[in-house]
Amino acid sequence: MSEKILEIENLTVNFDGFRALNNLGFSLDTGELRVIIGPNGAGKTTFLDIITGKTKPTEGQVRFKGRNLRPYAEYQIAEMGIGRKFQTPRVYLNLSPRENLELACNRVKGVFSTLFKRTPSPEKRTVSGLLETIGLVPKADMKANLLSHGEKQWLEIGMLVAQSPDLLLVDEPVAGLTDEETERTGELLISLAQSHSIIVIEHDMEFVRQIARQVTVLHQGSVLCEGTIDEVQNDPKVIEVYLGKEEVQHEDDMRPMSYPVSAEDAIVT
Amino acid sequence: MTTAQIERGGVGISRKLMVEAAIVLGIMLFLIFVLPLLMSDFRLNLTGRFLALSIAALGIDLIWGFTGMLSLGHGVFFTLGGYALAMYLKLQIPANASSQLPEFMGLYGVTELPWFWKPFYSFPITALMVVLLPAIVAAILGYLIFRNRIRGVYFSILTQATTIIFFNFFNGQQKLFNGTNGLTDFKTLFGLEVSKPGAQYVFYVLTILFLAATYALSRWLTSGRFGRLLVAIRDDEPRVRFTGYNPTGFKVLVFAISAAFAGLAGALFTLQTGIISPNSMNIAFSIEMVIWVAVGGRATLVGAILGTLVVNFAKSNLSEKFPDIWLFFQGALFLLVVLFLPNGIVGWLRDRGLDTFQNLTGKRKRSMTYPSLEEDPEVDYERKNTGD
Amino acid sequence: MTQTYSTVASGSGVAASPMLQVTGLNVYYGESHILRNVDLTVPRGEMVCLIGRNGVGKTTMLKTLMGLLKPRSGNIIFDGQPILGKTPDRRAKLGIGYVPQGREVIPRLTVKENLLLGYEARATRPQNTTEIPEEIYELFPVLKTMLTRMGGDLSGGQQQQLAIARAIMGQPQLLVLDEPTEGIQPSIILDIEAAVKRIVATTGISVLLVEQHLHFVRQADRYYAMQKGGIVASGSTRELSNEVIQKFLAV
Amino acid sequence: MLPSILDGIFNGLSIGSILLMAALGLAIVFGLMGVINMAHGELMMLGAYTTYVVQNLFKPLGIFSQTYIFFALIMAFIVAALAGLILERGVIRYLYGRPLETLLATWGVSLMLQQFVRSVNWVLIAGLAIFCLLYFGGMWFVKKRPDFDVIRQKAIALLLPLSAAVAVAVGVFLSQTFKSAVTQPWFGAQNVDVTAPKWLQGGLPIGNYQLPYTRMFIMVLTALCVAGIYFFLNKTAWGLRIRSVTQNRNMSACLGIPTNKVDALTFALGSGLAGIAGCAVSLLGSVGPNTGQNYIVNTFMVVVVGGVGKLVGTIAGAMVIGLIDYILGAGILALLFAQIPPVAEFFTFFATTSMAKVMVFLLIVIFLQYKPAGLFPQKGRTVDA
Repeated sequence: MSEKILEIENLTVNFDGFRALNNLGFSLDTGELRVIIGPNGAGKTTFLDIITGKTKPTEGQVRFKGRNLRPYAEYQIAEMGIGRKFQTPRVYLNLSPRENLELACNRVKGVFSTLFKRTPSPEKRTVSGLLETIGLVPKADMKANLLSHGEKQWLEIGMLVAQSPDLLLVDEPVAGLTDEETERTGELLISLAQSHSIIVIEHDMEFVRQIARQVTVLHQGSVLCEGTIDEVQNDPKVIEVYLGKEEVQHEDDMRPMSYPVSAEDAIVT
Repeated sequence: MTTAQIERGGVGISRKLMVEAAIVLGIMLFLIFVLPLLMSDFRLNLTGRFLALSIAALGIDLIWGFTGMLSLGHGVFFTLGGYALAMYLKLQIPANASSQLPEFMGLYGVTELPWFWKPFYSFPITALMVVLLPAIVAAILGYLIFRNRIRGVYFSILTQATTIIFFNFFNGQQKLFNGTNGLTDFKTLFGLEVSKPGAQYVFYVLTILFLAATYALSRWLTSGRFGRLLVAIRDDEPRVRFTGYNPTGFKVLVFAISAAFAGLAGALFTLQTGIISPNSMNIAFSIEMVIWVAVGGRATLVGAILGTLVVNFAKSNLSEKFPDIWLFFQGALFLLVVLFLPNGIVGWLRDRGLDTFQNLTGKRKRSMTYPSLEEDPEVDYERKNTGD
Repeated sequence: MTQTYSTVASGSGVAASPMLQVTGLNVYYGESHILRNVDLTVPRGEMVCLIGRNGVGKTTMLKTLMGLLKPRSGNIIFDGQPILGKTPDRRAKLGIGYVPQGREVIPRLTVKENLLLGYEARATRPQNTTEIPEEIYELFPVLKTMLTRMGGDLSGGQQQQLAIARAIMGQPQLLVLDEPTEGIQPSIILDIEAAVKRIVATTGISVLLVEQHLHFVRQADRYYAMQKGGIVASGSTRELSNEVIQKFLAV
Repeated sequence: MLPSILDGIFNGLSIGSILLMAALGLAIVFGLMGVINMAHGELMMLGAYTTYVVQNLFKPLGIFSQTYIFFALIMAFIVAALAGLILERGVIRYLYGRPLETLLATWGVSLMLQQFVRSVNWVLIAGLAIFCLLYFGGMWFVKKRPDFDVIRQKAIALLLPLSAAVAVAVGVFLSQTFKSAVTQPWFGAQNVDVTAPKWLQGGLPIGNYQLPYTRMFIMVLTALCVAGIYFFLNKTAWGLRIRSVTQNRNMSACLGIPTNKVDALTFALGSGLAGIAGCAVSLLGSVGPNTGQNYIVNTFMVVVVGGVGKLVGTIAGAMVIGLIDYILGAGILALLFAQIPPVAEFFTFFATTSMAKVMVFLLIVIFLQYKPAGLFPQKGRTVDA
């Protein structure tokens, strides 16, 4: 169980001098559900880009099931068993949910097998089952661009599952969803976690509390801290990153801090 | 139309397919047996030519309409197919003729048949070359372009440059291909005199059969999983990659198939016009092909055929009556279609038809998410940043 | 210094009306409802802070204010006149100075050129358009030393100062700041806070601030708390209780 | 050997500078706005025809007529820039962000422009003028009404056919009253000839070769244009605005830059440069309605090789292509490798103008395998085509 599915060492990514990730270390156990939080610009999306092969690291390496991912292209990494859900749902809008799922479900992704083989019946059954899980049976055969935002989010999660990866990367699955949808998404992810390793990136703290066992906080391209949700919430470093120097605990100190430049100096008229 | 209806092996679906096949068969029978009674030989020949062109339009539709790659180089593939057949025809020299070479070679002092003409003595090889030659050229070119993830307008520009290159090449090689004049003055095919009405009727029927076959092939390609993957590549290529497919192979294959269609069209067209020259490789012709599809409605196979026929009949009528200002019409057609009829005739009919239907049944028109998503800055940003 | 900003003090339009008034704003991305019935007011000469966690719609609110997004319903009144029909550049010329999230410094223009772009928002461009007023350097001394460097080569903190300076160059009546402290070292955060305070004190302009950094939030006069696209609490920042902070801001 | 290499370099650079001249406007429009303008060649053609007209107007001026070229340059710029402005306002601005559609639409425009120069006559001009006057004048009038938004559709539905009908009627009337005096096409489908001014005829003799003055003139003109563009983009307020909008459109708008005006100006500038290029190529040979078509693909290749968005890329791309093109086409390589027969034979095969183009294209495709984004790829945010 404690076998690592994903190990990241000394990961650094430079974009034209800007360090999106800085000497980042990270590892994920097989079967773990991990939530990553962090302020905007902390490098969360770059982190996913690196794992999925969209961006290549400047330094350091990513090992998935013990294999270094650097030489592989996106589609090869996807075939090795890493699935990604994007921040804004990216489903194929001119295809129906069923077709979307069937494409993701396809096991042999070569040109000719896609062309000549009909969808085998086990895959059809998987797709039907998934449609039920994500609640899209009534809309299974209408174009995906007619789905609501929440339904698209779910469809993309469904596509991810259809791909049956070992590791799921889920970027903000509840952005733009209603409370009810958010909660159902949480349940879905928890049930998925029984058979998959999952990394979720999320802002919605209530949602994080619902699903999280372990939380990693990213800040300025590095891991700031790691732990359970309670540990993280009480970590002074995290509070500082999110709220600034003034700590919430200091209930008495409600006055603004004095400036290094005194007010008299600053206001020259 | 075609992508929406997917065979799922159910009874209802296969009945739909039967109906469609019946309709296609009906149209074919009408074209083969009834139309010749209604038209003069000249008009019938025109119809045959346009039907041949619509085979090329089907190819354009496959790569542009379904896969989203705008090729401006299909004139090349069209002409290659035409030349392949024309070379066979030029080698049908009566045994008693003074020279056993195509006559133009004599003019340029060629004494021995160039090596690459020799395979074209054989009809099976020729028939194969008509489709294989353009397909191979397209596959090589496509592979070199797609593997570097060059796409969008860059692909269009490179295909356009290809037309110029082939145009220059064929124009410059008088000894090999008779240069600007092209290959013409065909005599016989299987003992049939090519220019006689009887032979032309045979070619006309042949064109219809091939059109039906390519239609069926396109229909098969664009239904199943393969077709859905093409649409997926058009809608969001990076996403396809993250799902575990390598789009390059798919794009190369579909580009090659569409080139083969163009080659076939070129061969049939050459049979019916009696000439093939580098002129059909000029840029204008290749872009015209695209506009046929745009007028008919991209991503609808029927639209590609319909558009070809509509535009070409309009062209032959208008350019007869107003030869001076045909280009004005054509230019305006481009503008109007792009600005006001982005889904073409078939798309417009479909959308309007759906609206009317929904109005009748009292349903409100569904709001479309697709265009608004296009404007969505987040999606746009993500597309840009995850798109290579 | 006062001379430079003197146009602001008198103001224009109806003096009694607030600087900015947003009513019943609803914004969608595609089908997803991002802002729900947002009401918000920025009184003249006050600093108003919009708080809430990431992804609750604060940035969407500011983008709609600038005209980068179109609301489905609602109204925005700036300085007494409705601005929904206006393009972003018209809004800027009316006196909204926008410092967006991520700074959006133009990467391949020099710092000086970036600053000069600030003049674009002025209704009448000053005579000498290639000089940067000294006040800008007083606010952000660091900029003076790097005028010839490319905007994209600056550090995050320097870019932020540049972006604020650029907005100030246009002599806005309302300064809109989107997370000016995000991803910036604490020492520079203090510089930026000081500069914003100084701008407010010297020019009397109004500020609409989106912020998560509590210390900065405290500098504002009023706050609005946002959750799931709607305003869920508001009041004076003096009354900003820990309960509210825990609920809407804390991790 | 040495003179032939010198000759190669001079001619290559001269071909390159014509390419550069033609590609400059295209690169600005494509690089800065992401718009593929297939009508760019036709804008060049307009410039060339303008040169022809100006030349004819100057003919009666005797000795003074030899200076027509300078006026022609200015007029060519203005005419092409105006045409570009109309094109941008009328068509392209509705198609931003849809490059493939822009490509097809501008191709339509290019066909119309070709036909326009073939059939332009007084009747056509009068008809167009009357139509514009009535339709746009009418719309301007209607726009003043407070309920404009409500009646807009109706106003268009009424004004459009009405003005068209009046214009056609006037056209018919004119052509029947004045007959061929007004129906005679100005240029017709035939090519027209621009003769270079006397002081540009001939050339500078160097050894056995002559450097034609016209080509030197074009090289100087190109250098001036590049310098001018560089100055405009880097030293003027509008240049700053253009650069800003190119790099970040939304933020530029939020800073108060009128992006619509910047788009229109950029496009007009690019088109104006096409006009100057047209004026330049008219010195090299006769011009016809199809002149533009001969340049369009080559200029696109320059942009593809050079990379998008950088002036230096366009310059390098044009010069490299020009040099290789000439060196191959003139058979210089075949001479160099004369000792090695198979190689020499290979290069001899490509030693014609058209075959050299074949080789250049092959080289470009090979080059793109290593540098898909061109010689000078842009870093960071780019125009995602």
